[in-house]
Amino acid sequence: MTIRDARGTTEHATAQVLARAAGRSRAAAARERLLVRSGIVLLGVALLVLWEFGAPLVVERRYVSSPSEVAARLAELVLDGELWGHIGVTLGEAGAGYLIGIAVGLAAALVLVAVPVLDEIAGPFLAAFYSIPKIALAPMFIMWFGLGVLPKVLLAALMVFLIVLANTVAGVRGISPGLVEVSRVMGARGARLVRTVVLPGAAPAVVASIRLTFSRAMVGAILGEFIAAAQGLGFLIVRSSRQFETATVFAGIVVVAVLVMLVNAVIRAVESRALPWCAQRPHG
Amino acid sequence: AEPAQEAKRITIASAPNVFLSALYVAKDDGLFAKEGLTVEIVEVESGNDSIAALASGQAQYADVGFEDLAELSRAGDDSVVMAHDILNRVTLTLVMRKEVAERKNVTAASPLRDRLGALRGLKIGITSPGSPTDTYMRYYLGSVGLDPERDVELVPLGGGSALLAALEKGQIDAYHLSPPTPYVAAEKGFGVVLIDGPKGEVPELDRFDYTAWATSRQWAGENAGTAAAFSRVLAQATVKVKQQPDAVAAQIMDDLGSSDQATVLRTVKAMSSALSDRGCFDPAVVQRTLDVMLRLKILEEKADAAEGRLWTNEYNGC
Amino acid sequence: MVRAEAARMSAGERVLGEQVARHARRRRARRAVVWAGRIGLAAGAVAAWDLASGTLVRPFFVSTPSAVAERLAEWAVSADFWFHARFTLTSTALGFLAGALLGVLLAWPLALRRVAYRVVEPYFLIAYSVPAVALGPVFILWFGIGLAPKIVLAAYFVFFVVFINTVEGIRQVPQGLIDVTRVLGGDRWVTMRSVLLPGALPYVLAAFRVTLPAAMIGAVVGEFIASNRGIGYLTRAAAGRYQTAGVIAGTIVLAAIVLLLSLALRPLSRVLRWRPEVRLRGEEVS
Amino acid sequence: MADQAAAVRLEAVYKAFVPRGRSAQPLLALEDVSFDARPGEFVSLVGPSGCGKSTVLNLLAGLIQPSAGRVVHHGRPVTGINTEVGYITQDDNLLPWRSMLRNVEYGLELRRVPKAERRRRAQEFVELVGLKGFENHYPHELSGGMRKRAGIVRTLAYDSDVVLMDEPFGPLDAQTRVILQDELLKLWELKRPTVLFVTHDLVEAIALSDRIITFTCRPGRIKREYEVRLPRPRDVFHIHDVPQFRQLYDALWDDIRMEIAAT
Amino acid sequence: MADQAAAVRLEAVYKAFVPRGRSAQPLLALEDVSFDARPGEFVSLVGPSGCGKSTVLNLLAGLIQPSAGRVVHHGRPVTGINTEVGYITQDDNLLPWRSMLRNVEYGLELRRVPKAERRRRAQEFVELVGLKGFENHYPHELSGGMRKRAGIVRTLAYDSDVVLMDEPFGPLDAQTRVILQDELLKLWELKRPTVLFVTHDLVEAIALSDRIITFTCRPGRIKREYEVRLPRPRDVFHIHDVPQFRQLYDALWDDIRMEIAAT
Ligand SMILES: Nc1ncnc2c1ncn2[C@@H]1O[C@H](COP(=O)(O)OP(=O)(O)OP(=O)(O)O)[C@@H](O)[C@H]1O
Ligand SMILES: Nc1ncnc2c1ncn2[C@@H]1O[C@H](COP(=O)(O)OP(=O)(O)OP(=O)(O)O)[C@@H](O)[C@H]1O
Ligand SMILES: [Mg+2]
Ligand SMILES: [Mg+2]
Repeated sequence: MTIRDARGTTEHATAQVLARAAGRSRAAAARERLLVRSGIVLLGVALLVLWEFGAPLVVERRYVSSPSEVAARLAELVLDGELWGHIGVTLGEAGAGYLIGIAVGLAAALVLVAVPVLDEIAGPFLAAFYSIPKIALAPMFIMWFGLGVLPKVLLAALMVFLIVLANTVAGVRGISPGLVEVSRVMGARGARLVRTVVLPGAAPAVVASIRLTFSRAMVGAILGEFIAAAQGLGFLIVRSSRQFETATVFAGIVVVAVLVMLVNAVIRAVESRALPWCAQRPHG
Repeated sequence: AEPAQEAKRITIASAPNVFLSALYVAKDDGLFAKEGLTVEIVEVESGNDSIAALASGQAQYADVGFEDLAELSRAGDDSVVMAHDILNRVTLTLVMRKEVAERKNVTAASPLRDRLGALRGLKIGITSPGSPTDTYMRYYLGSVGLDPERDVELVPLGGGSALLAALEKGQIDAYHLSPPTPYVAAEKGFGVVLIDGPKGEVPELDRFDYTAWATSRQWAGENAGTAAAFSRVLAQATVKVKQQPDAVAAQIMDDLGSSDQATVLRTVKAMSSALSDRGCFDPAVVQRTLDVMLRLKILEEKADAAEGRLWTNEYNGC
Repeated sequence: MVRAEAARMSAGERVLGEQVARHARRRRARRAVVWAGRIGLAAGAVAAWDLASGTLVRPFFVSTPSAVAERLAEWAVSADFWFHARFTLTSTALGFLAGALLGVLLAWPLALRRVAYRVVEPYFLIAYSVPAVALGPVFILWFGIGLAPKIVLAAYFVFFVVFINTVEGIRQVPQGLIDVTRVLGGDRWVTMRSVLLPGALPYVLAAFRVTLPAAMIGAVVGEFIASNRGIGYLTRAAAGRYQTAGVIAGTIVLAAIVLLLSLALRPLSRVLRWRPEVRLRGEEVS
Repeated sequence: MADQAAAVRLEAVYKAFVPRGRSAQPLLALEDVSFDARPGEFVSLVGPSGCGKSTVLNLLAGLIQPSAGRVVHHGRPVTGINTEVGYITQDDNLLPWRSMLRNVEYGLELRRVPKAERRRRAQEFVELVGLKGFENHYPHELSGGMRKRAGIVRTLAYDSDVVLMDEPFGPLDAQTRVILQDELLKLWELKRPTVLFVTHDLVEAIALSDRIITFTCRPGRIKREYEVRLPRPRDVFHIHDVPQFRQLYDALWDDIRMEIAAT
Repeated sequence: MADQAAAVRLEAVYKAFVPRGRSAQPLLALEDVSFDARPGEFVSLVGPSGCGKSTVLNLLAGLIQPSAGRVVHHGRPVTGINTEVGYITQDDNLLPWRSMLRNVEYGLELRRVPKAERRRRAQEFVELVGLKGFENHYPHELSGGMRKRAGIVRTLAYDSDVVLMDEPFGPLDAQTRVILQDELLKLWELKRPTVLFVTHDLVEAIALSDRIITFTCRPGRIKREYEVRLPRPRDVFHIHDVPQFRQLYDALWDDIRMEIAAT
């Protein structure tokens, strides 16, 4: 019945094949890395050059500023120490609102998940609330909550709250029912069930939304500062923008973007340490 | 209340403006500190926000017009009162794009009616709906028989620099605002000043309480000493503004967020004639202001001009 | 035997009938609770608002439900209001179209070229984290004061979400489907048309749904910055004249428009009949 | 049949489902199902897809309630979640955020077994199924077979006297399956709990069970019961060779084929 | 071995994979694999998970290229996508947005068969496997077995003379499996294409094949080849009863068990 027993191969050929494949793949990876990196640098340089030298050909310099001016302005702001005050104020407002928004969003989500009827009742109201342009609320917030940090914190919190709420509810709903059922049969109930299954199960969705919403919190705080403020990045931006100091406007925007990306990176780092089990997910 | 227990912190809601020079000077020269006051200026987007800030008790002072107060009062809210006069005439300065003015064949020397009549069919910039730039423009237009809704287009653009830039780029044909930006347009050569506000060219709008410091009635009542000190300091600083325009111009550059000292100086000089000396309200002028406002339809119904209603001299030591 | 069979059948049917009735009862009870809750919540909120206004809070701050309702009624019959509404809708629609089109068209070539995508990705992230509102006044200079800046802002709010979701949609098409198509003899073009396009469609549509409100928000932001038309302008004008009722009414109208627009987009999902459950991704995450 | 000593018993159980969608039809999943399992007995349930086998296990676990009839566990009717049974579902349902060892401990933890004790017991079971060395791996870092093993010992670790298993080896390849069957029998011999085992694999059912119950297609009714009188311990690797195997297999297969043909 | 008439042939093929991550080690999936399949032959590939069976099929389909050695189809080396073979993958890979019938037509459509003709042929095959009445259902509305059937006839509908099948019945339950095996054999008898059939199920391999090739564990090498000299047409339902079955099964199982033990 057996025709053939093919055993024994040349170790040499095998080693050669492996080495060649590894070499080819390493070379391809290196080529791609090089391409990507040089591409990023080239594109960046090209954009800056275009802005510096190309834009003035089309629009007046003072309306678009230029990278060199922005850099100079940024350096100035850093050197005279003015920037730190603005950053501190805005980060404080956005941070406080962010934390409040997350806490309230999580708590509300747990209530809605625990009592599904409430979720159904609240659904249309939340949808309507979600679709209100927050910029329309900003002036009223100033009226209701004053000129201090409170309206900015609340605006930031509001921007965060709904998104965290929606994502947490979706995250909890997304927990495989089998996981919950098995845990319940094993004896998990109430707070234990929440602690051992519901919270960790929803964590990836929640953390992702938390990471994404920091930029929203910043926008909330900045919106508030647009309407009334004595300090803060939003104040800096809007003030210079009213004076058409475009370089300062861009300097402020650069700072905001950098802050958002920094906080993002920090949360991502914390996330990969705190939730190692979803490290494998490409988009988690 | 005992003066010692009175609040010493004052929050002011305002947008940067040359006619507030006294405030900047007082702050910069430490005049407030000498009285034991701490003053914080919160920049607001528009006059509406200042009124809201006052009414909600978040700010103690804001620079507003009588029409704002009258409207608020009409809405059933009497919590705000004028406490210190700032300007005795409307300083709004009308500037038009040069080629438009040439096309319309008007100059600063043309009769007032012609200058206003030239606005027909133009795109006119205002800061925001309901602001003085809006309401007084509507008066100008009405006074020469133009319909603000049909004969022109009013475009809210937010603030002075936006108006200036929009004028330069030809996105609007004219706008009016307190100096300096209208002067800048003229200096740069693309604008023609048709009505120089600080000079009081419009008779109806001269001897007219255009802007004053309003405060919360209740707060001022409870902190009469502080309120009086605030007025005192402002009056003192106003003297410096009028007597040493050069020094003041250099001093307030930062507060205005401006870097053009020559224009600021020119503006300070121009404005000083319109500034109230001691912040005192003249009952006759208030009466006239309210009457004119009613006639110009800036007010919708008659307002009570009696002291204690919309205004008070209680803290001005007049 | 036959009788026993008949008896058992009827037992089964009886149980089924009972269960169905029980379920129907429960569903009715639940619907009643939900609607009672919704109506109660809405009525309670309005009542609390009405009570508080004038007692706890000055009407200047929160207006009153009746004043807001009155204002809405006034608007409903005023040609002026509809003119403003049309303006906002126009800039929303044009901005949405521009942003969505650009997002889809740009995503397509980039999703298929990994290196190119990785090169531009960081720049998109940077642009995406710029608070667009911050650019406000500068926008006037760049795009003027007419329809253009509103369209640009609306498109800006739409573009990134559509772009990212389209790329994601193209990428998640299972390699297996592509391989099978190629072995069956499909070339690049066929693969694109028959596999990638329909496969990415749910994601693209999801992005459309989330970004429609975003487009309106962008348009309204534009109107807030500089405009003499649109619902955003109406709201701001009301604020300028201390008419809190108008501000609240304007806000309500904006929210209503968004809800109506989302409803209007719903038929789009009929294209996705082939999906077991039309639950579009990214719906909540934006 | 009304054996008082039965570990679990279904008495004339009916179960109807009314699906959510508007257009969906209500359906009868189980009709007049009665059977019991003696303590220590290994009972397999086989039948075509959708005939209600999982529904039986869910009833016993108390996850759903019968529309009519009674579900009894050790003489007491099951009315809520039945935490006294162990339930091994088709999906392994390991908690993805716990390491393998902590997953195995999970049941003990929920039963408030002290930390040291539960670690000891979990470790013991982990070694028993050859998972030593993978204690700190997360589920996604384990192969399918390893996850199955972990899921099984997680449930066996807390000594329920009734264990429900729903196609536990369903998605595994044929070879791994047989190896796990062998391991399962060895674990079962340790304490001899009552096992209700759902499977589609007739060979598996014969290799493991004392008794096999076949189900008809929807609505699920009991079609027949078979005693499997093969000596224990059994050699699952050579179960084909056992003389009775063929006969039993054909009988079961005829049952099932008839049901499939009927649909 | 260098049989010129072979339908497909692998000649000393090596295939190495280099995973993406920086630290990842390259792995040898296939080592010195040579075999061929005669026209009309039904060849099964069996072996433990991860031994490179799918890799062999991917090489033949031209989806990947060998690291060394040659892959030959009808005497011509395969260098790009090989559109002359039919490939039935483990996942059914039906296009979810096409109705069942339009999925079956897909291959014909890509081969530019005129509309009427392809509709007719698709319809014929659909009826052959008892899917009539479900033509307009979308894949998600079909059961697992129905989807498998659709996937298989999609490929068979366009008459490739070489068909690659990768665990086509993998996730199905045991009963549906046997029924589909039977259907597959009947379809195969119609045109007798060359079939390369990957499976884990030894019974299935024996029931279907003319020849069975077993693979060693990583790196995948050919371990042994078995001729299955059972008469055709075969009765897959009673394959256990055939005398040679037991012996062949045990031999295969020993091969596989050794390989599993080795990992
Ligand atoms: N929660 C539910 N709602 C509605 N129908 C259900 C529900 N659970 C099960 N069913 C239906 O009841 C029938 C029996 O389902 P069950 O899962 O018990 O079958 P099964 O024998 O386990 O099938 P399989 O072998 O495929 O796992 C099926 O038709 C199923 O669709
Ligand atoms: N594209 C790839 N990149 C890296 N490794 C791969 C790739 N494809 C396959 N492999 C590896 O090659 C080996 C053989 O894979 P292959 O899929 O051919 O195995 P198989 O025999 O089909 O296994 P199974 O029975 O589980 O389907 C595995 O170890 C697998 O991880
Ligand atoms: Mg089941
Ligand atoms: Mg495979």
